[in-house]
Amino acid sequence: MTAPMLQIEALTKRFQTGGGFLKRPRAMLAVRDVSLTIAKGEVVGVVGESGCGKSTLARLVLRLLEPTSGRVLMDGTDLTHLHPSALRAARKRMAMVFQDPYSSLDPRFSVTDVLTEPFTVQRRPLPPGQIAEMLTAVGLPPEMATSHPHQLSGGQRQRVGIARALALRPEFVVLDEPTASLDVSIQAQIIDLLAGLRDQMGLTYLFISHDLGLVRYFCDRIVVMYLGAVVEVLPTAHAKPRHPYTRALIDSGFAPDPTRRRAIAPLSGEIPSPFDLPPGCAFAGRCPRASDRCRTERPVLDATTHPTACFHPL
Amino acid sequence: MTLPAPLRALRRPAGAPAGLWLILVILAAIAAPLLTPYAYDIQNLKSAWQPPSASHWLGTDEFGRDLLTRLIYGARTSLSVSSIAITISVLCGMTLGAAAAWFGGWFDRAVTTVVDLTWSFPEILIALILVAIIGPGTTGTMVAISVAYLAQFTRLTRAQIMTLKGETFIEAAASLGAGNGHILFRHLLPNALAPVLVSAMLATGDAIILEATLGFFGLGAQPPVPSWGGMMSAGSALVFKAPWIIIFPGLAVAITVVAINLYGDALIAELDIRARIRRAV
Amino acid sequence: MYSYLIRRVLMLVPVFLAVSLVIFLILHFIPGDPVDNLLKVGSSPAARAEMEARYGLDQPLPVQYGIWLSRVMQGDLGTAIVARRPVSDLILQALPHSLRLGGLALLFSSVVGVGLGVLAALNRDKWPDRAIMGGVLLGSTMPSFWLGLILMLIFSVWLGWFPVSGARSASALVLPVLTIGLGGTALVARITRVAMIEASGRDFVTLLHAKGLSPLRIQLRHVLRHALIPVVTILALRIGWILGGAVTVEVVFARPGLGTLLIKSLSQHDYPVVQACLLMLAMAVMLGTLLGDILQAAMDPRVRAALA
Amino acid sequence: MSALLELQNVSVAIGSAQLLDGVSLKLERGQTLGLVGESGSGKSLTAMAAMGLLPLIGGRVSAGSVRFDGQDLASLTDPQRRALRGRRIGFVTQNPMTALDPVQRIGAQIDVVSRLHLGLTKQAARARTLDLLTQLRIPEAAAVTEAWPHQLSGGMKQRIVIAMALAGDPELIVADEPTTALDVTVQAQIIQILAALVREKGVALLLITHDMGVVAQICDRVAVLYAGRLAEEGAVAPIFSAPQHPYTKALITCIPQEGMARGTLRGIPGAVPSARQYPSGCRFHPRCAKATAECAQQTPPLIPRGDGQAACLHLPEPAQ
Amino acid sequence: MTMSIRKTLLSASVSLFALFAAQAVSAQEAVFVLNTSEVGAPTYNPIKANNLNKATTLIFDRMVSQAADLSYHPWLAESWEEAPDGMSWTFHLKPGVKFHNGEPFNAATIGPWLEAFKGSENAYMTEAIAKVEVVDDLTVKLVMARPEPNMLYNLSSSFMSVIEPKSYAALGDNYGVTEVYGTGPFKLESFTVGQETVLVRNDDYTWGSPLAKNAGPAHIAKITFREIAEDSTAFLELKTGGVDMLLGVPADLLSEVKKEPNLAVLTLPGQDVYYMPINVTKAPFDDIKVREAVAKAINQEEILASVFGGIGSVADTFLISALPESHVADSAKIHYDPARANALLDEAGWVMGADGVRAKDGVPLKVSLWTQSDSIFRRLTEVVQAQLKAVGVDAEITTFDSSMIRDQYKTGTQQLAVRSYDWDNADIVDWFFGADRLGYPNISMFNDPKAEELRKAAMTGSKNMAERVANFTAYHEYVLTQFPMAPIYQPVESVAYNADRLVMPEVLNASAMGSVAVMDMEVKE
Repeated sequence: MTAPMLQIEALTKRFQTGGGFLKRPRAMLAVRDVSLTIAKGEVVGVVGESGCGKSTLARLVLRLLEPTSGRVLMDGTDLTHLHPSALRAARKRMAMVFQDPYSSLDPRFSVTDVLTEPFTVQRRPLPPGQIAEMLTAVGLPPEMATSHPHQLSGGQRQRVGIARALALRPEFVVLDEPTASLDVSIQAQIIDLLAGLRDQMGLTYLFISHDLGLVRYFCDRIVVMYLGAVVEVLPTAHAKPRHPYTRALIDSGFAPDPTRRRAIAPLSGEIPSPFDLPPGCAFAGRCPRASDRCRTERPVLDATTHPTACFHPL
Repeated sequence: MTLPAPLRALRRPAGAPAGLWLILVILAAIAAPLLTPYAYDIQNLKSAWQPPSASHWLGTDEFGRDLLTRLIYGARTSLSVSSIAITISVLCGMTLGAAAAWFGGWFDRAVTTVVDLTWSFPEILIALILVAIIGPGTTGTMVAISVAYLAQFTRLTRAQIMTLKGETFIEAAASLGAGNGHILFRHLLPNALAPVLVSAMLATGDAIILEATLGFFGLGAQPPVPSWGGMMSAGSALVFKAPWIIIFPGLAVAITVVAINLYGDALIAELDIRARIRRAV
Repeated sequence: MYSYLIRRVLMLVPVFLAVSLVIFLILHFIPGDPVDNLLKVGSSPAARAEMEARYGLDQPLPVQYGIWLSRVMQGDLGTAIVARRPVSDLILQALPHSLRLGGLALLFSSVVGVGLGVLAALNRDKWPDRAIMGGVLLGSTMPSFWLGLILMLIFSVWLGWFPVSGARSASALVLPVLTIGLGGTALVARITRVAMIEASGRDFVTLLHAKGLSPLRIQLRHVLRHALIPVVTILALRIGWILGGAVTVEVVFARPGLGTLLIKSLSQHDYPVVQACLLMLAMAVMLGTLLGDILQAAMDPRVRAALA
Repeated sequence: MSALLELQNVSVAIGSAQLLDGVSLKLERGQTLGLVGESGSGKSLTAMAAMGLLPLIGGRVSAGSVRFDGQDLASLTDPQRRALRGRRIGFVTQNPMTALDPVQRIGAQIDVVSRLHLGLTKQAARARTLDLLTQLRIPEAAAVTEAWPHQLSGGMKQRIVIAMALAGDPELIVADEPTTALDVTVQAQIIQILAALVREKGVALLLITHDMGVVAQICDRVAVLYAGRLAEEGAVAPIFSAPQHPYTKALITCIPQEGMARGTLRGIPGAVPSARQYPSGCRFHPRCAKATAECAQQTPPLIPRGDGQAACLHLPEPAQ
Repeated sequence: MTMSIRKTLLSASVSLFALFAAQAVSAQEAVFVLNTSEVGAPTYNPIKANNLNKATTLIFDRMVSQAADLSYHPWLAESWEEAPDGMSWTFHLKPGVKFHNGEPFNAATIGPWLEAFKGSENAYMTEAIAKVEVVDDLTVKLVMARPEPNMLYNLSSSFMSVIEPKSYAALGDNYGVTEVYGTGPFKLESFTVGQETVLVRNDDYTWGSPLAKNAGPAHIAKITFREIAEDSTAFLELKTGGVDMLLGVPADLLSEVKKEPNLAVLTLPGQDVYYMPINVTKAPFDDIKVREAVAKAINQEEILASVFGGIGSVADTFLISALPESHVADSAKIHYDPARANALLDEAGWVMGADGVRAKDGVPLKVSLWTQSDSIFRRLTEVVQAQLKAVGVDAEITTFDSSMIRDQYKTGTQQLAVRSYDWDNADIVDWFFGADRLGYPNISMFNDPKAEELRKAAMTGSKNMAERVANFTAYHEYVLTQFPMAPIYQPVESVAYNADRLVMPEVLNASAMGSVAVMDMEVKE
C-alpha cells in the first residue's frame, strides 16, 4: 500500500436543532469519532442506512461542513484548519459527485456554463477544446454543450456532474450515492464510467452508498456505519462480515436469482432516533446477539486488520 | 429557437388578451398626446358634466375636460408611479432579503420579525402613514407604495434564497471552491430573480389599486395632473350626478389589474414557477 | 401544548415592544405640531411651553416613550389632543363598530370564499371553476372605495334597499361588509381552491380512493380539512388586514370605526389617538398571528408535535 | 374459472399521450405477479388501471379491458367500482411517508375500511384493526391506533398501509413499489410481510417493483414493461434462467451480484425514452445490442414462449 | 375538531348579530346632518372652542338674539341699556330660567361666566369689559374699560352662549365633551366626536327667543346631529330618507336637491366668503403689482356660474355684503380684469413665454396654490389654477387635509391659497390681517403700518356703532387696496330638508339656522 492520500482523524459532527425562544435545543451526533485512512488509488466504500451519517461524513471530508472536532489531512495538510484562500486552492485536488442529478446542476446554466464554472472559480483559463474533451470523456456528445439541464435525462445529467467534478483533474473524488436516483440500467452505466475514469486518471474514490451489493462490487475496502459511528471496516470487498449489522445488511438484499431463494429473516425493530441514542451499542436493540453488556457499554473498533466494533463478533 | 417566456405567455389563452390590453394601455400612456385632440388640463366650464357622446366618448368631468383624454394621461401617472414604486421596492427588498438569508443569525431574525409584522399590516395603512410623513404628491405616493410592498419582496427573496441554499448545485459550487460572492451573484440571485420579478409584476397591479386609493384620499398626484385615483376621488363627490366620471377610471383600474394578474398567471405557468411563488407567500 | 401556548404568548412581548417603539417613533416624524392646533395664535412661548408640558411633549423622546409605554400598560392611552378626551373613550366608541364590520366581513369572506373555493376545486378547469375564479379575480381588482361607491349607487340610491351611510341600523352594515368581504372572498377562494387541488393530489388521497370512499366524502371530509389549514392560517394572519382594509370603506360609508378615527386623527396630528389606533391594529395583527398559530396547531398534529 | 385480475390489451392515455400500449396480464388467485420496469415504463399506470383509479390522475383506459374476477371494470358503475376497492382489492402505495392522512389518527384510518365495506360497528371495526395490527407484528397495537402518522417510522407506516389494504379482507393486493422509499433492512421486513400474506392468507399480489432481486425471491410470475409496452411475461424461474427478451436479460445483468468481477457491470447504453418521444418500431431498439434495421420499423408482436410471452423480433428458438 | 370549529363559528355569528340591535325611529325624532365645515368640532364648550357646530345653539341660549335683518332682540336678557358714553351696559335678566342641571340662571351667573373668558380662545369677546356689578338678582351692570359698540353682536354670538358656571368649573376640560349644561331647549344626551350628537328636548323650557313663535318646549323630542364628511354622501342620505335635513348644502348640489320632489330648500343669508389669500412676503407677491394682477385674474362671475351654479353672489370685498362695512369705494373693490392683470404683470417685468407661462430673468412665474381636500375646495382651486394660467401664472396645487392645512399655514411657506371664512362681523378683517396674528390666521403675512393704525382705530377707537362702522370701512378699504387677498365668492346658506318629514316655520326671523328655527319646526306624524 502506498502513502495515505487522506487521513480522517476522530471526526465528529454535532448538529443542534430546534433551539429557539424558551425552547430547549436538541443535539445529535451525526458523525461520531470516525477515523479512516485512504491510500492513493484506493476505492473506499461507506455503506449504511439513512441517517447513519455517511453523507455528513462525505461533506466533512471536503469541508463543506465544519467538523465539531477531529481533522482531515490530505497529503499531510490539515484541511480542517486551512484558511479560506488556501482551502480554495486545495479544492482543486478534490471533488464531489452528488446524489441528485436533478438539483445538482443550476437550472439556468448550460452544460458549457456548468463545465466552465470550475475554471472560473479557480481563476484558471479554460483550455480550448476542453469542454468537448470533457464531454467525450464522460460519454456525452460534444453537441450537448449548449443544452440546459432540463433537456437532459438523469443519466446524462449525472455524466455532466461527473465531468464537472473531474474538470480540474482532481486526485480525490467523493461520490455521494451517485446512482441512487437513477434506474438500474443507468446505474450500471455510471458505475462503469466511474470505474473507467478511475483507471484512466488514477483517481482515489470515497464511495458513499446504501447499497451494499453495489459497494461490494465497486470498492476495495468498505466502511459500515450505523448511527454516526463506524461499526466495521471490511478489509476487502468480499471479506466475511464480523459485525451482526453488516450481516443483516447483506441478508436484507435480494439476489436476482430464483434458484437461490431463501427465507427472508429481516431485522426486527427500528433504527433508534439519533437524538436519543441508547447508552450502549447503538445496534443492541435490534441485534439478535445482544447481551446485557451491549446495552450498557459502547463497543469500539478493535485494532485488527478487520476492525469491528462489537462485543460478540461473528 | 424558443421564444422568451414573456412572449410565450402571450400565446396562452388568457395571456393573450391580457397582454394585449397591457401593451395597449402602455402604448396609449406613452403616445397620449398623439391620441386625443383634447388637452388634459384645459378647462371648458361650459361643457362640464357631459355624459358620454360622440365628441367626448367617455363624457367630460366637472371642468369640461375630456374624460378619455384624462384617462389616458391618468394611465401615465398611475402606471409610472406604481411601476417605479415597485421597482424601488424590489431593489430594496431583494437586497434586504438576500442579506437576511445570506448572513442569517440575529440580522436575519430581526429582519424577519419586522418584515413579517409589517407584512401582516395592511399596505394602505402603511402608505397612509408614510404619506402623512412625507407629504402628498407623486413622490410621496411612490415612496409610500414602495415601502408598503418592501416586506413582500424581502420575504419572497429571502424565502427563495433559503430554498435555493438547500439545493445541491450550491453545494456543488462550494465544493469547487466557489466563494460567497460567486454563489450569491452567479447562482442564488439569478435563480431567485424570476419569481421575484413575476411577483413584482403582480404587485404592480396591487400598487395601481393602492395608488388609486391614495388618490381617492387626495394624497396622490396633485391637479391638474390626472391619475386614476384622483379622477375617482373627484367623481366620488358627485357619483349620482355624473357617474361616468367615477365609473370609467374604476373600470380602467379593474381591467388593467385583471390583465396584469392574468398575464402574470400565464407567465408563471410558462416559467413553471408556481410552486416557488406559492411556497414563499 | 400548554408550554407552547405560554411560550407563544410570551413571544409577543418583545414583538409588542418593538411595534410600540416603531409606532411611537413614526409619529414623531410626521410634520406639524399638534400643539399649534391648540394654541391661540400669538400665544406666548410660556403658554406654549405649558401646553407642551401638559402633554409631555417637552421631554426627550426616550422619556416620552417610557412614559407613554408605562401608561399604555396601565390601560391609559392618554388624552386626545384635538378631540380633548381620553383616547380610550374614543377607541371604545370606535372599536365595536370596527369589530362588527371586520368580524362580519371576515365571516362573509370565509364562508363565501371557502364555499366558492371548494366549488371551483371540485370543478377544476371546467366552466364553474373558470367562472368563479374569473369573478373572484375581478372582485379583488376593484378598488374598495370604488366598489363601495358603486354598490352604494346601485343598492342605496337606485334600489333604495340599504341606508347610504352611517351605522344606525343593522342594514347599514350590509354594503360595507360586502365591499370589504368581496376582496377577502377572493383571497380565501383562491387559497381554498389551490389548497384543495394541492391536497387532492397528495398520496393519501389516492389511498382514500383506493379504500373505496366516495369522492365527495373524500373531498369534504378529508381534502377540505387539509385545505382549511392554510386558509385558516392566512385568514388569521390577515385579520389586521381586514380591519385595516376597512379604513377606506369606513370613510366611504361614513361609518364610525377605528379606520375613520385613524384617518381623522392622522390628518389632525392627534398623536395619542393615532398611536392608540395603530396599537390596536398592531395588537389585532399580533393576536391574529397568535390565533393562526394556535388554530394551526389545533388542526394539525404535526405542527403540535413540532412545537412540543 | 376466470383469472382474478386480467388486463386484456390495455392501453392507457393521459390527455393525448398514449402512455401504456396494449398490455395484457393475468394474475391467478393466490399468486404473486411481479411487474418490473424502469421509471416511465408504465408500471404505476398499470396499477392505477387495475384499481380503476386512472381518472384521479386524469387518465383513462383508451383500449382493451381490465377485468377483475371476470367483470370488466369499465362496465361497472362508480359505486360498484368503489365497492371493489378496499373490499376485494387492497392497495399499497409507494411512499408510506405520505400515504396516511396526517391529521387523522391511525386507528380511524384503518377502521373506516371495515366499517364501510364489512358494515362493522365502530367497536367491531376497532377490534378488527387491533387484530390486524397484531398479525402484522406491530407492538402495542392499541397505542398505535391512537397515534398520529407523523409519530411512526416509515416501516411502521407501511405496515399500517398494508393493514388498511387488508382491512376489507381482499382477494387481491396491488402493491406499487412498496419498499422503494424505505431503508434496506426495513425493505426486507415489508417484502417478508407481503410474501407471508400470499402464503398464509391466499391473497393474490400484484407487486410493482424495479428490483429484479425482489421478483426473483418472491414472485411466481413476472411481467417486464419497457416504455409502455410489455417486453416479456412468464414464470419467474425460466425468465431468470433464460430471458427471451434482450431487455429482460440486460435488466438482470445490471444488478451487481455476489462474486461479480469489477468491470463486468456495463448497464444498458442510452436512456429510458420519455413518453413524448418513443422510438418507432421496437421501443428498445436504440439501446439493444441485437437491434437490426428491421427493429426500428416493425413493432414486434407478443409471441408465446414457454408458458409466457415475449415481444422481440429476434427471439431465440424455444428451448426443448 | 370539526365539530368544535362549527360550534365556534356558530356562536361567533350569533353573538355578532346580537351586537346590532336596530334603533327604532319614532315620530318626533329628527336626524340632521351638520355642515361639513363643522365636522369634527371637538367640544361644546363655547368659551374654549374655535369651531362650534349647530347643535351648540340648541344646548345654550344667549343673552341677545339677532334677527334676519341683523337687528338685536331680547332673549335671556329681557332688556338692556347702554350708557351714553358707552362705558357701561345694564342687562335685565329673564326670571325663572334654569340650567339643565337645575341651577338657576340669574345675575350671579354672569360674573363667573364672563370671568371664564380670561385667557381663553375667545377672550377678545369680553376684553372691553372691566368688571361685572350685580345690581339685583336679575340685573347686572357691565362696566367697560373702553366703549365696545360690538357688545350686542358678541352677546348674540354662539361663542357667548351662556354656560352654567358651577359645572363649568367642576368639569374642567370635560365640560362640553362628556357633559354640558346650558339653558337651551335641548339637553346633550350623547356626543361622539366626528360621528354624532344626540340631543333630547328640555321639557322645562319656556324662555325661547321672541323671534320664534314657540317659546318652548320644542316640538321635536329628540334630534340627532350626524357628522358626514362627504357632501355627496350626506345628500344621498337625505335623498334616500336616511336623514331629515342637511344644515349645509353646497351650491353644486342644490340643482340635484331641487330635482327631488320630496326635498325642499331653505335659503338663508350666507356668512361665508371664499377668497384667495396672497402671501405678501413671498416673491413675487412682495410686488404689489403682481398681487393686484393675480387678484384681478380671478374671474368671479365664471366661478359663480360654473362652480356654484349661479347660486349666491360674487365677492368683491373681504366682508359679506350684508355688513355695512363692506360698502367701500368702488375703486377699492376687486373685480375680474384680465387686461389690467396682464398689463400689470408686463409692467412688473414678467414676460409671457411661448408655453403660456410668464418669466422674468429666465425664472418662470411658478407659484404654489394651497387648498384643502374638501371636494368643493378642490374644484374651486382647479378653476382658479386655470384662470391664473390664463394670465401666464403657473400655479401648482397642493392639497392638505382641512384640519392639517392650518399647521401648514403656520410655516408661512405658502404663496397663494384658496380658503373661506364664516363670520358676520367686520372684526374679521382684524382677525385675518392684523399684524399681531402673522402666520395664522394672518396667512397673508400682511403687516402694514398704515393698516395697523386704521385697525387700532377700528378695533378700540370707536365710541358707538356708527363710528365703528366708519372706522372699519376705512380699514377694510385700505386693506383691499394692498391686495393681500382676492375675494371670490359669497354663498348663501342653503338648508335642504325632507318636506315629507319636516314642517318648517313659515317665516324664519333669524340670521342663521339655529334655535329659533328648530323651536318652530315640527316632524310630520
